[in-house]
Amino acid sequence: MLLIHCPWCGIERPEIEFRCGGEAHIDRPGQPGDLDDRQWADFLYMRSNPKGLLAERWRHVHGCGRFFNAVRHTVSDSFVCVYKTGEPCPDLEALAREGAQ
Amino acid sequence: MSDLALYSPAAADGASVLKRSDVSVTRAAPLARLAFRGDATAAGKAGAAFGASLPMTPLAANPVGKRAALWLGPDEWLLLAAPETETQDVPWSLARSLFDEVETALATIPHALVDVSERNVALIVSGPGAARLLNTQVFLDLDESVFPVGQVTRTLFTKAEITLWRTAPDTFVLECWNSFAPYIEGLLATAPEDAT
Amino acid sequence: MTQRNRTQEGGRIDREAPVSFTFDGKRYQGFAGDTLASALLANDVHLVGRSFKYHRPRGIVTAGSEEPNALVGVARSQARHLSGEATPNLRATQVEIHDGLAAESQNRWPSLSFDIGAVNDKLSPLFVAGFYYKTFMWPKSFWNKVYEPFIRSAAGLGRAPKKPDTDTYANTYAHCDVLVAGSGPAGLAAALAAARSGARVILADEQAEFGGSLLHERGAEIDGKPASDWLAGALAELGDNPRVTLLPRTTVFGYFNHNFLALAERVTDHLAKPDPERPRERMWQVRAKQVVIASGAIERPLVFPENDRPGVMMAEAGRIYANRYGVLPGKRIAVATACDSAWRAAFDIAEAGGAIAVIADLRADPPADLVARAAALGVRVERGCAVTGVIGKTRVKRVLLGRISDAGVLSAGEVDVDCLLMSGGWTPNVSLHSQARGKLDWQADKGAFLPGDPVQAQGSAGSCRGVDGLAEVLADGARAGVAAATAVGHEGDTPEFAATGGEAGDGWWLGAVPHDRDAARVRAFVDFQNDVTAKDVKLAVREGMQSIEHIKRYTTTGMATDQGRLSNMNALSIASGALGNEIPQVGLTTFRQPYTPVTFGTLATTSRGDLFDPVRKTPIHDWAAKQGAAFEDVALWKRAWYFPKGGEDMHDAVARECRTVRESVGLFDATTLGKIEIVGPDAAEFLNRIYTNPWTKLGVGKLRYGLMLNEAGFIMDDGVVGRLAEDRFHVTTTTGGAPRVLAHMEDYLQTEWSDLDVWLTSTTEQWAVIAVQGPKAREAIAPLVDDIDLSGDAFPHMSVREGHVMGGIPCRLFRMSFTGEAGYEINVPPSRARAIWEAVWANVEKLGGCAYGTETMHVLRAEKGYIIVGQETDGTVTPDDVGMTWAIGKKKPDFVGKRSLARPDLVAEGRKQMVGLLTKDGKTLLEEGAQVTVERSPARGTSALGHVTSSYRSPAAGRPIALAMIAGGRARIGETLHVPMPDGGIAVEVVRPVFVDPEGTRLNV
Amino acid sequence: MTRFSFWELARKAVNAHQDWGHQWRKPDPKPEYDVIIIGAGGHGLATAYYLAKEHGVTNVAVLEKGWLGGGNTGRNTTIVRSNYLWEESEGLYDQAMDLWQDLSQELNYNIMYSARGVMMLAHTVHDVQVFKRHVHANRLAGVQNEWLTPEEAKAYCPPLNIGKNIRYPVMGAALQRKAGVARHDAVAWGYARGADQYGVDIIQNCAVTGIRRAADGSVSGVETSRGFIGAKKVGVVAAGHTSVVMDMAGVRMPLESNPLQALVSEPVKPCFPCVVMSNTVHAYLSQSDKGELVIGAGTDQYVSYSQTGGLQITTHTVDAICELFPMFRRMRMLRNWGGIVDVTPDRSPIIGKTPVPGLFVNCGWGTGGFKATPGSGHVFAHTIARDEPHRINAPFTLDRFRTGRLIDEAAAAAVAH
Repeated sequence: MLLIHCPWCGIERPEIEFRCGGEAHIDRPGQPGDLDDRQWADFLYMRSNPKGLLAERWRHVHGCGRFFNAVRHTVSDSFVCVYKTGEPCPDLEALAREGAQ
Repeated sequence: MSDLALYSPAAADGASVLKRSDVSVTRAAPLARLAFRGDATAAGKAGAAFGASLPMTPLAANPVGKRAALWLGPDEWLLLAAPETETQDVPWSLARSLFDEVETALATIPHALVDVSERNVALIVSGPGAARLLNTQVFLDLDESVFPVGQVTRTLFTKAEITLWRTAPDTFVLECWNSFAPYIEGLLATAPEDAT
Repeated sequence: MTQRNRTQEGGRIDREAPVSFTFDGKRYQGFAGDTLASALLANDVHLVGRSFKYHRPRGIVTAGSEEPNALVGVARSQARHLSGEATPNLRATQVEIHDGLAAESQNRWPSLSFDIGAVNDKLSPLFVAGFYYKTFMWPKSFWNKVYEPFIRSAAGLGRAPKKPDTDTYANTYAHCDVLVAGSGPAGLAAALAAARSGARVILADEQAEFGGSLLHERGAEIDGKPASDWLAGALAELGDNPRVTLLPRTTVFGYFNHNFLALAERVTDHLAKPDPERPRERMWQVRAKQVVIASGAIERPLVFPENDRPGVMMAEAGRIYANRYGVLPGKRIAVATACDSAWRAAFDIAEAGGAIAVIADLRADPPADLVARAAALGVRVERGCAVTGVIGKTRVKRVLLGRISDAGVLSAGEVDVDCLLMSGGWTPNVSLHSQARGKLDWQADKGAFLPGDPVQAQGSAGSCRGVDGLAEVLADGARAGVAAATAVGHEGDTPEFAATGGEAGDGWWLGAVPHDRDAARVRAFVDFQNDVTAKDVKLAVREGMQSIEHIKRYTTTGMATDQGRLSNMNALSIASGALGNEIPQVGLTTFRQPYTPVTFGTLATTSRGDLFDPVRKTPIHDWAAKQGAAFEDVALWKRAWYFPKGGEDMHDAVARECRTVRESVGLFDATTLGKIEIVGPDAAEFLNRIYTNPWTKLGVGKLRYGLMLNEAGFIMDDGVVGRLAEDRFHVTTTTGGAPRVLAHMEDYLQTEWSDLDVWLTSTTEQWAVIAVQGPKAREAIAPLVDDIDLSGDAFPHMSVREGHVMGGIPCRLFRMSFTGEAGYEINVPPSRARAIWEAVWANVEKLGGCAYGTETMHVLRAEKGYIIVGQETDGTVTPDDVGMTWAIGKKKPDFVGKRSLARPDLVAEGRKQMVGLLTKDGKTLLEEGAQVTVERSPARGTSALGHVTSSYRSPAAGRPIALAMIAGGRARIGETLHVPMPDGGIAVEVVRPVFVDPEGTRLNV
Repeated sequence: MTRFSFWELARKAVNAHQDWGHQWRKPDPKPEYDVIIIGAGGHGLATAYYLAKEHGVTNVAVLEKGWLGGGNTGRNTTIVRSNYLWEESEGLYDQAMDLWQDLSQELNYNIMYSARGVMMLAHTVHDVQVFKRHVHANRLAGVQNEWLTPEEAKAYCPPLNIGKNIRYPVMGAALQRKAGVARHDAVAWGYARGADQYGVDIIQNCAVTGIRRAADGSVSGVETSRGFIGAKKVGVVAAGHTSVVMDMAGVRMPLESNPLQALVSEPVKPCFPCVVMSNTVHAYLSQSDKGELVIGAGTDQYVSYSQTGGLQITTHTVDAICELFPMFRRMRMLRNWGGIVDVTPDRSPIIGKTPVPGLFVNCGWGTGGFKATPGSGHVFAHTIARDEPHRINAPFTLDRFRTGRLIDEAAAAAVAH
């Protein structure tokens, strides 16, 4: 069971208090009607699913209730950082280089 | 028992869920409860109107006499109030008047205030064995250095969501939705003796 | 009741406390402090079980949890054995005896000494590794009927319990600074060091007593005291520290992500008369800031022919039995070893009164001091000498010796013994380190894998990381304990322990031992329990298995209940030899949890019966139960299903309830519907985006049916929404959908539309909901309503008012209908719901009304053609499919799911559409889920046009009615289709999906 | 290559089994093949086998970064059934079901297909509706499936608790009698041996690191840890690692890879005759020929390639097993392990062509791929050999996520009301 730092509560809590919301930074298009079917399918379904660092959404559903984002390594399952919803995605490649050192 | 003026044991039959030498679990009498949502400005005004300021620190509670404001999230607080004279009825009129006062004070400031007096019930878990008893189903570190008096949080009680508030070194108040209470009480009442 | 192998004195057993138990029905005596294994050995019982595949007689091999052979079924009493309540497959080496305990051997019939299954041993030339993949294929039908039942009955070990388990299990969540796994000298030193620095410590050990090897060290001293005295002092110190939790009989069985560990504590099995209030076992779920693994090392068997005979035992186990339990493993003992430690075992046993017939060391030059000591004791020593065979089927009688020379192995004669102790050296126990995802480093000079750099916040200490010798191990433990405490911010000096004795033991052997026997005929066992021999491992390699995982799976080595704790390194070594590869290249199989088997009940902890999942009941539940209602499970809720009267079955009850609602009035508990209060200046805009419907123009005090799609354009939920104020809506959801809908809304609100000033609060349990439906609904509630004008003009259909009932109880009164009749839903405080319900009920009864349940609700709505999400819809259905384009706000630029509705397949011709079906004969009730086709008797593989979603006997229509999803259904209205059933097709007419009051006039009474 | 039989076994026993040869070769990769299959799991090996046997395409390499059959093939709970709801699924899984019946004989390798029946328990009115819909749909399609009352279910599976006093009483069950279990490793080994006999090169410890494309965009081969290997057709059958491999060709996939756990108990004498599944309480259970209770647990909620999962997933399953079968509370968990399952949005696989000419993909089997192994290999071989899908896998395109023509087995069981 993962131990997850909630940036809103400022504490670490067990995974059971959280729901994973899948890949982060897949923003819903402002004008969905402007997208063709392929673009819309990309938004709805296509995921990077990387073996490595992944920015993903979590919600502290049985805590403060807030969504936030986290960067996690999908092989080690260790978290690299967490940040609040709305903040930009960190440079994953730079983080990966740091992690490798 | 809770060291707070806010909570008193319910008088009803069966209010005592568990009574052991080192821990007891008791159903608390009903309260007025309001869910408040809004930003810091709104919360500031709401606290003034409510009579207990809404804490801005995560996981903090601010009990003032028979009222308390609990931080549940960065834009979410639970406001609790007991009537001046003890009653076993849900204090709708108190909830209504508090609701009106807060609404009036906030007037045009965006916020949400919802009466949830009936939604929750509270259990008072008290005694030197309280933390150990709770730890049979609650996965939080309840050591006082980690979870000090005054800390409040939503969390899980195995398969039920609760709000857990440490009101004294040996006393916790556990709030849950009404229909989950029998489950929580059942697990507390059947916790083995040697867990407490 | 003699204990003929019991020593005169010594050991940690309580000789004043005799304990009586049975094995295979025969009564034996041991002492308090004995394990079942030590007590059986005290009574000279070595033969305790039969192996898995060949049913070979087997004896006790070890003194710990790594035991592969001595697996028994254990019950608290013989009676419980007979009633099928025994626990199978327990290791006799871990079972503590108590008065009355009844143990049975396993995998034998009719008896342990005469076992029919032993015929498999005769067939062993055929039953080699993987033989079953090559045969049992002809004739084909025999597999299921003959071969598989035969194989199944021969396999398995013990018998599963037959009766439900009446014992209870418990759980505890815990946090600590330092968790120490293992309480041998390394673990104790680590725990002492960490505790002295002020850290919160948990010390867990799978054994009944803390101390590990200190429990059987003879002659060792620590800080000038005998090891056992020092141990007692150390435990007292730890026990007095309130920040230390001591957990004996507790196995750290799993090491998970982020330093989460799971422990299984055996609480009462060792007690003759346990307190019924206490659980049988308890799971500890621990989040540790740091972990010190001090899991020791496990002695490795030697792989020589017939090494599996009862009486062949690990050398250290022999020493433990002698020193700790006061039991001699035999009267006349041979020792086969490649490691110094077995010599010390021999010396200790000799001192305890055992006769050591010979020490045969595979090494040409064992240490001179050991040889001298043996000489002093008058023990025969053979250097460069292997045991090449064992005579004796159910107990060792003789061992064959062979001298290793350049010319091969030459016979060195036989020795008469009743016990053979063996040691191939020690395998560091790296299981937990590996579970924690730490890598392993191969140390060629030690012939062992040692823990590499840890990945999590953990370290290893003592012999599990190859440190040997008591003084060194204590120092290593102290170092690890301080390091762990320091890492979490506690300062402390590293304690120093002065120790003598418990010397390091050098020497090891990996793989098969050379011999002079016919290699093709003799069997030298690698994995005892699964009967895997050195030949099997070589066969697997010969057949092309290259990876150790393939070899393991093909031969089943390491897959027995001991998880290969004794066998893995030998199997790996033999495989590496056969493959011509170095051991690290062949690889090591992954260590996985659990460390040792864990009781299902312990994993399930307190989840059982009504506490398995919360049982959510409404305030009306008890009233309904008293009326004899049947209930159905909907999500976690219990809902009243129907209210049978005087022997009615469900159909009769539902028919009566339906008629009553349409003719007068019915009372329905709708409390379980989800409720969300949506408040804020942007509330209407939020609803515009979440629901298909438009909300901006909905007036205060008005209701609207809301339809919710997922982003893929499919219906996910529905409900009635009331506008209480410009900025306040009362939203309802389906019962099962409530949590999902709230999560869906929060997701969009927080992550996509954080600019909206609106907040969501669940009010499901703030309101109990009493639905009153039927032409006399107003009459039924009017006397109770304080301050709301109920007249049709003041309070028309699809309106909501806030007010009071019964003299000041606040309520939200909805005028709405899910039945097609005029009706109300009274939202009231749950604390008063029962009283209000009963007051309404009194009126309803007077008016000739009834209470009704979910089944009648379903019939009434189906008569009106209202959908149930999850019944008419199944996650693939669009609003147009169910004829609800009217619920879509055409002018809205966007809402969740809108874009998806324009995808090619969602606008394609021929989608399934909701229609009504009437059976042509007017009598037959269709089955829900039945398929619909054009043909009366379609050929196999015919595509269905669709299926029946709802089907009921409709009292109002006077016939059965059905709703169905049919391809191009709306264009088929008037057509005759068929519902093919096993006994023939049923002709149905496609009709509009509304069977009662199509104009809706009854709603506006 | 030696044919397996009892007589051969007896004959080899005379010389103490010294004369058995390799079940498959250990070839070095050739510079070029007609077809490269990435992934030597059951599906990949079956694909190679049927390419050779049915289509005469024998110049085939199967590349495996670890050891063959070491992924989900060797980590699943071995359940085989075909009583799916939608026509497309029925076609796919029932073809596989037909192939299972004779697979031991076909491969001359005893894969121990055990038609002991798979029973799916209904605990709610909604379950009953859903399962009966399956039964009716299956009957029309000619797929075996039948409805049992609680008493009939108990007769078929005596340990079942059909008491009314349990948390979720059993209201009935759907039973597919010819469904069952098979020996998972043997399936991989049998196909490997079979493909090898046709000349297919199975190359283990050979990781694919890149997919090379020609100027026209089509596939020209793969970069591997053992150098470049050319091929004009490449089939990706990499289960949980599909996204990673497809990314090498610049193709984004509608997949997420989640840990899926399973566990076995210690072995006991036969006590559980069939396979039981329960979606409401999240449990499935059978007993292996060896005597272990084999239990499937759930997936973790997050993407992970770690092949380990959370304890809470295991305990959630085991408590459900104990609730349904309270006599098993004293049984003990012997081993727990994890696989990586690639899950599509509609929980149905993707089998077919990709936007890259010459690149084919077979993935997205989620938690249920084992049961389809023979059928999946069969239709994927057809797709690669003919460069067009077989009738059976034609609906399982990648393009369905654009058009919305989903095959949603999970949604069909959705709970509401």
